[in-house]
Amino acid sequence: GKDTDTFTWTTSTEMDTPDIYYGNQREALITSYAMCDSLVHRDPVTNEYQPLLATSWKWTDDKTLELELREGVKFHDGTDFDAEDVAYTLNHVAAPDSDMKIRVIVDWIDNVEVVSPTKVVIHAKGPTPAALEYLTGTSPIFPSGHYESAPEVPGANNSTRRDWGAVVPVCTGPYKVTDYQPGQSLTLERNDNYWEGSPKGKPSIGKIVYRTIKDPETQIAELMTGGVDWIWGVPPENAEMLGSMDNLTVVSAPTMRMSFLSLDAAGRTGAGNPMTDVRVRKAVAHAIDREAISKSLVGEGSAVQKSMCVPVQFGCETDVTQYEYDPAKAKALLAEAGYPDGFEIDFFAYRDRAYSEAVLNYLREVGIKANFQFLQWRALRPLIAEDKTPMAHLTFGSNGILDVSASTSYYFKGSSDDYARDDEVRAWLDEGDSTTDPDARKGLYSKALKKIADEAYYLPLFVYGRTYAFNKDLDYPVTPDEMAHFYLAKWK
Amino acid sequence: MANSTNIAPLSPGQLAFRRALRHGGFWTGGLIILVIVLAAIFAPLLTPYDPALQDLTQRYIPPVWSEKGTWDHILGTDNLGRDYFARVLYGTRISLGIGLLTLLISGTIGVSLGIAAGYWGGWPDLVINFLITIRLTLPVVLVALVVVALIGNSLTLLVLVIGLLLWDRFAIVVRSATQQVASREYITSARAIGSSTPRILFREILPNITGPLIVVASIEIAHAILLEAALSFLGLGVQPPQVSWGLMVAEAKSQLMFRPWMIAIPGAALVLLIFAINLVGDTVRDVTTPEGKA
Amino acid sequence: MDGPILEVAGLRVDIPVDGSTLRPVRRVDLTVGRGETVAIVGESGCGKSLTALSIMGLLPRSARPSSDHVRLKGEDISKASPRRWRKLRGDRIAMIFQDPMTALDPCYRIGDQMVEILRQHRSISRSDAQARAVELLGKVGVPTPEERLSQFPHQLSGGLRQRVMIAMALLCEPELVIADEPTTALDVTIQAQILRLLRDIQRETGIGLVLITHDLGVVAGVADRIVVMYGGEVVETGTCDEVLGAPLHPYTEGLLRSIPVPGETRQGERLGFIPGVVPRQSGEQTSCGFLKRCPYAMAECAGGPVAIRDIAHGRGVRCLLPPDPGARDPGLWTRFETEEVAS
Amino acid sequence: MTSDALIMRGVTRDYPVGTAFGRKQTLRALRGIDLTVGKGRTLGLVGESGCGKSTLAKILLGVEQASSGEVLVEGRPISGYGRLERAGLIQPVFQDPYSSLNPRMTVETLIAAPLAVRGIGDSALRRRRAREMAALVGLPDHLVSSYPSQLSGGQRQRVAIARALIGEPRILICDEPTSALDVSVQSQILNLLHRLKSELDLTMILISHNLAVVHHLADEVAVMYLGQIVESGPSAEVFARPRHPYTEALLKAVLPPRAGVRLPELGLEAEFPSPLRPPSGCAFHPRCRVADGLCAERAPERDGTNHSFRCHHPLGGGDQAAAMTTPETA
Amino acid sequence: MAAFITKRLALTVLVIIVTSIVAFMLVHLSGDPAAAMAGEGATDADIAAVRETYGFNRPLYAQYLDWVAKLLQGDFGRSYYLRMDVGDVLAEHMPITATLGALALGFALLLSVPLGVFAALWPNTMIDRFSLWLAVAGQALPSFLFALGLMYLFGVYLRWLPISGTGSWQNYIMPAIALGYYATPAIMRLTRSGMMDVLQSDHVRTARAYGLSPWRVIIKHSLRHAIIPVVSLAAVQLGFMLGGSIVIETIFSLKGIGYLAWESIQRADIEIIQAILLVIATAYALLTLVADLLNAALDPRIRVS
Ligand SMILES: Nc1ncnc2c1ncn2[C@@H]1O[C@H](COP(=O)(O)OP(=O)(O)OP(=O)(O)O)[C@@H](O)[C@H]1O
Ligand SMILES: Nc1ncnc2c1ncn2[C@@H]1O[C@H](COP(=O)(O)OP(=O)(O)OP(=O)(O)O)[C@@H](O)[C@H]1O
Ligand SMILES: [Mg+2]
Ligand SMILES: [Mg+2]
Repeated sequence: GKDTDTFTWTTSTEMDTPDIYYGNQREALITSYAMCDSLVHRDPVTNEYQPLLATSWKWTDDKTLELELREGVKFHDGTDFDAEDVAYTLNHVAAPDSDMKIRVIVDWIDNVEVVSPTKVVIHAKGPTPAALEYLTGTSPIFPSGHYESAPEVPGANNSTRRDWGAVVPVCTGPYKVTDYQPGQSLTLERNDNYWEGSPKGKPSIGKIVYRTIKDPETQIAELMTGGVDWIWGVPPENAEMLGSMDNLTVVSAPTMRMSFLSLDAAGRTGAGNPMTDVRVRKAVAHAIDREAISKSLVGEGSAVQKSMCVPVQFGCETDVTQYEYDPAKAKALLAEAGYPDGFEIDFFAYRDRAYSEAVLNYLREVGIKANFQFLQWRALRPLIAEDKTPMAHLTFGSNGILDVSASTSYYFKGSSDDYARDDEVRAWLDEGDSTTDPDARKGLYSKALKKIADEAYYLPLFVYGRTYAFNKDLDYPVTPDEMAHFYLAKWK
Repeated sequence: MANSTNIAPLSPGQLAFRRALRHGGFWTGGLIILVIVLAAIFAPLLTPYDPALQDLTQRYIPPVWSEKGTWDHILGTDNLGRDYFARVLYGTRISLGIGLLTLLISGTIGVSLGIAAGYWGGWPDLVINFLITIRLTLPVVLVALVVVALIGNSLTLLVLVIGLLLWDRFAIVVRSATQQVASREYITSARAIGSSTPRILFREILPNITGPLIVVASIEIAHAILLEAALSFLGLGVQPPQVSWGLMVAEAKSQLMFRPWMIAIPGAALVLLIFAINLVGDTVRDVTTPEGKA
Repeated sequence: MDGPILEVAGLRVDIPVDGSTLRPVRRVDLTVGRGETVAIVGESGCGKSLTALSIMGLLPRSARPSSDHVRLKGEDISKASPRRWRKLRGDRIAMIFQDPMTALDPCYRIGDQMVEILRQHRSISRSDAQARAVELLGKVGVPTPEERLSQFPHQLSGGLRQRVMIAMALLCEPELVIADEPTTALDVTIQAQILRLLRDIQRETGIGLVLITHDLGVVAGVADRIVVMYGGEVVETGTCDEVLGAPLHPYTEGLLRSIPVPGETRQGERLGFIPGVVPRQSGEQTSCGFLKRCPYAMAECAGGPVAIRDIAHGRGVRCLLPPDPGARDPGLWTRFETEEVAS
Repeated sequence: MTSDALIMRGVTRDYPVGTAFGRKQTLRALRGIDLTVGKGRTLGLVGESGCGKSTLAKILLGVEQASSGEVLVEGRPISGYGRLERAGLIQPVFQDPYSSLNPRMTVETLIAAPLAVRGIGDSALRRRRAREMAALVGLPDHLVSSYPSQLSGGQRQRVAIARALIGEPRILICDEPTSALDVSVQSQILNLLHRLKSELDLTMILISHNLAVVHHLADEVAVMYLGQIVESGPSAEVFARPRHPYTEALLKAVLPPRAGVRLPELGLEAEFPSPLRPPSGCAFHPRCRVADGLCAERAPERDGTNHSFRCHHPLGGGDQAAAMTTPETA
Repeated sequence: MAAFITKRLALTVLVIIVTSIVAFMLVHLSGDPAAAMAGEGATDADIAAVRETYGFNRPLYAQYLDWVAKLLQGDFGRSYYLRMDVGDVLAEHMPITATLGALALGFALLLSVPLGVFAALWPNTMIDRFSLWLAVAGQALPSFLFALGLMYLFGVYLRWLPISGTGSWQNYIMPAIALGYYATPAIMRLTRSGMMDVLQSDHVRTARAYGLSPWRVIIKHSLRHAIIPVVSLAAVQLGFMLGGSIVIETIFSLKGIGYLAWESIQRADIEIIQAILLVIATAYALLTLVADLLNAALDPRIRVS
């Protein structure tokens, strides 16, 4: 609370590590933004790239990125920041055996070369159009030698390995970690020596405490009684009620998480599967009132997703074929495809059961009897990989990367997640992912996304919104990137 | 000379039943159960709504007795605009069904093991006791969660898991009851007149342990229903479009602060059913203990 | 002041069960003098134990006792306060129960149980109490009493336990000891020893002893006087020799006829028995309680409850027949018994 | 030999027992029983609680198996009989009429059970036979459809006897048939057994701790002590001239309800020993008034033929033990 | 006595061995742990790498033997998620559950034993009816409903007690009540029926016949007997609480073993799940052993043979 200058926020997830290289949770990313600086800053409101630890950069050729570094910046442990640190950090995580979690972020780096204490050159493996995106908040810089204290732990077959993620980050950011209890809490304190002129600004609140509260009801109860100051993911139907309380502010914003149906167009679950018929897929698309789900159920901040990507992502073409809600047409299409009485199909889901249920009910209305199987992700993932999901309700957050290569390309490039298996689409995406010219990329992605929509390979449903509820004393900008930038917050 | 000619002889079971009829609890409990069972059977006649029919324009209508309630939806609607009354009614089927089916499984396992252990003693007893110990060391909720979370859930699996987990009390109670009965001289008599083992087990022992058996059955059916509710509460119970009361409570959980009736209605149904089952079980316990020890 | 130790008059116990009222004890009079052993005999369920328990004030909660008086050395204890009762019990009246296996608390050592009782009633140090316990255990013939003190009841045999019970009863030198079937649960070989012990102790200390039993043989060797109970009532009283030698009540007569005695009854000889069963003792009485089982029954017997008749000092019988057993026809028994079998 | 209904030779029976905290131990309930019962004869078996009487009965009934030794029924080993065959031959009457009848069955079903088990006749026939048996044992007809809880102890024991007899067995084993009954009822059951025994020509083993009962019915008597038969012989002889001190003590312990009888001095020292730790030598020596060093060392062999006993110092013949016939008078 | 303890310990070891196999099988035979560990958005290659790193591609028995070999060296393995040794994780969570369990049991005993005793002392009176009613109602109320109700009333509405976390002793009040309440009816009933039996037993009659004061009779000569089965039941209940506090711990965000188990199940942190199953089984076996010893202390018939 304001009186103790301690800001407490909570989510349902237990943080596995505050090192964002070794964990991919939102909570870790939020923390990482607050305590670490990366080379490049992306403005959360305008989405523009701004200098942070790098003061400037330029591509010397399509595989070489040259960066000038800021001087006079100190790590939380008092050491000075320089080019060695950048090279150390990025080389460490880019190494093939680094065990890094989301490799796409660093996979493009071949090596980092120190030119002078204030200058580094990043050599890419190939043309990397999204490089700057990768160098923002998801790539914090640690002091050189940082990972040396990683514990040795047993690996498979009596070997040992280093558990790099177990090292608590030391950074240059506006806040520093003072206490970390794995799985329970993380305490940040204001870094009073934070460098002047950072686009992140000077931190204001003295102490930021994160703790996990599993139960959403408990979170709400704690928020109402002042035990915590900030929660998110408030169910939309509660937003209004919470908003009417005098000590709370409730705001909704869009996120990067998209919700969609994966349909087995490739016939991976069996050639005779109804989903291989484009008319059936279109029928499914017409059967679901996406508007209603998004508006009534998912609530404020959410929007119908027009294409298989998030609009804020670079290259996301939204001018593609749309299938309006029209159950009659759906039925007609089904009849045309030879299913006048509908059919039965297995339907898998793993997140937000109510949304899946709504979809399920719409499908039932046009005669598609879906056998609902709600599983843990760990149980569903192998089924997807083993060609067992003719129809699945999935979601994806693109790992927070504002580029279509992180979303569309993830699903349509022939991996085990790809239930379309369209070679043409795949070729376009491959090319788009390795071309540096933005316009050419846009054209390629547009072609791919248009075909995806025409064929109704996957059915995009909606983009998640998120409702934030927090202490009224808090002055804090809610941003559309599904992030919480607490270093920007102040008490009123 | 003897003077009991006019009294029609009553079997101990009939006597117990007569005593039960004089028990207030038996009536209350029995009546509640009857109503609930009838509601489950005749659910389609009692409501015009399909419990899975959603109407996203009619979400969160409160029940009639609150200001904004309507008679169209007596108990209101839920987050998908489904009629709450219909859901409660149809939920009865699943909750009762799960209770009965799991009872069948756990009862069969537990009674067989219990009788075997109690009657034969010796090493079968040792082995079965060990099985019981193993079963008891594995916490029910935890194991159920692991299995359901990992294998994925369906009604069949749920029934199987709960049924395979809840046999321990049957086995324990039946074992000691059987031991007691088996040490009675009428069992020795039965063996001495040449009765076969099955005859002894089913004609001599089983009828004499019905009292404790019914009590355990009432406890276990309640336990199974509650366990399903708890699993549903954690999100791993019954799957839509099926409805169970536990699932309804779980779905309404987020409304605890703002629309408490959404939890209260299925919660009350659940409590009422378990309460009634317990009442009846209690009566049986009362009337079958020797001399009706109050 | 050598009056009787215990005088019970008009004792009755009612027990309401399920709407009706059981009357398991009715119109019981009992007098026990100093140094006297009075035996209460009767078959199972005739109310012996309830009589004993109501003298001790230990009836089950549901039972409702009433009496003209129950005097212990002149003090009417039937209306004593619970506090007063506790003072009396174990101190001035003690009781020995039937089953020595269960009558001692299995959780505590023999010595502790004895000391606890002693210190409840006497302000006496632990060690003194222990000494007294050892003394008494020795007296009742428990070998190596010091060792027994630290043993638990289940480590003793049945006979020893009963001896311990007797020692416990004597701890505070009571005036009256009630022994409820003290030998029924014991083997025949132990029974004789325990009975001897009881008799010796009673002679030695001059306490009043009420011996409850259903075995007329036990009575013969020990009792001074006999009180025969049937169906909740005293049907006959007298000295041991009078009752056993010349029973007046048909019930006593029938009882004695039914017991085989080696050397007297021949092998295989048809034994006498009392046909029928004991009627349930509920409701008010409208006839002699033995009516339906009595071979000598007369029309008058059905007229109403029969009052006890004093034949001589200390000799009474609850029967309308003339008090002359010689005048009765034993053939009536045989005929009566045959009828029963035929029916 | 063939005229013997039952023969036991060197029969032992061990029970493994273990207390919660203790080690496993072996309890030898029978320690070498030799016994012969002639056809149509009644053997009275007496002994103190825990001496193994019921164990012996259960072995004869085939409910328990002997650990070693030989049991012959009508000349054949008992193990050679099938379950039903054996049941048709030997039937029991147990001590406690309150627990020997299944409370969930009617009297009729209970009595007819042996027939039902063997699949004899249809239900109507069985019912008729049950009623006949009920009449035979003196059970009023109106009671046949009652449940055991509605009967008195004597009536229950009659049901038990009727059930035992319905299958027309040749051997009846009565384990303390009257010890749970009042004397006035006991005499009826004794009368009944006596009548049936001669009417049906039954071989009978009558187990009791009450010598008076045994005396009344038995042709022969066997006295058991701690799993062994210490004395056996014709009833009249054993009662008149007991050779074993233990038998003598048992005889003395009978208390006749006669005026002027004194309490007997049994001369028994300690108490009945635990079968888990039987005394050395003659098991009776710690309690025996005539025991000497020899008794503690060596167990006595069986002595005598018709009237046999196991004692190093048997009581002399003569009139020394006329104790029985004339109770000690004051 | 020593023999008994040896035997019981041997049994306990056997139980633990079997439980370890069951636990291992449960966890390994279902789903793909690697998929869960790699998390959402991981590619096939990412998952394969995880599988390789953790050795999930080896035969099951080899993995099991490996696990056991390490267990024998006191190594519970390592949580991939929390990046801590499982032993340390347990050491952190165990005390919380132990505290919660002890408090819950304490609450249950404090409520149920006196109620049971009074109900047995005055059967068919108000207090007897009340306690029976409490028992029946108590069994009927699912603990999650009760917990939510408590939280709503005391946490949100009255604001008397903190809602979640482990900061102070007050944090334990509501969870302990919610958890303990469920065990109350069974213990109450057992106490009551035990007391009823003992009060009618011969030795209590003896105690009264020798003029001992009522409270002495009730506490010293009755309750001591009636409590013996209650001790066993309490041990079993405590065992259940250790494993059954999942719902309560989740609701009140008490980071004990149950909470940890549920979290670990969701993120397939199999080393932790295995360890928890094993630890709970061990705790249960030890608890029943303790109960047996306690009973032996209470009842010399068990102790002295
Ligand atoms: N608590 C009770 N409630 C109801 N009836 C009782 C109760 N106690 C005793 N009776 C009845 O009172 C009668 C007399 O009982 P009591 O115990 O005095 O008999 P008894 O002569 O001691 O018999 P026994 O020889 O079997 O000990 C019996 O019929 C018994 O069933
Ligand atoms: N199933 C059993 N397991 C262990 N010990 C047994 C078993 N049955 C009997 N015993 C023991 O064997 C011994 C003899 O028992 P049995 O029942 O034959 O004695 P009994 O002479 O019939 O005694 P009672 O007169 O008390 O009926 C006793 O010490 C008894 O404890
Ligand atoms: Mg009595
Ligand atoms: Mg016996």
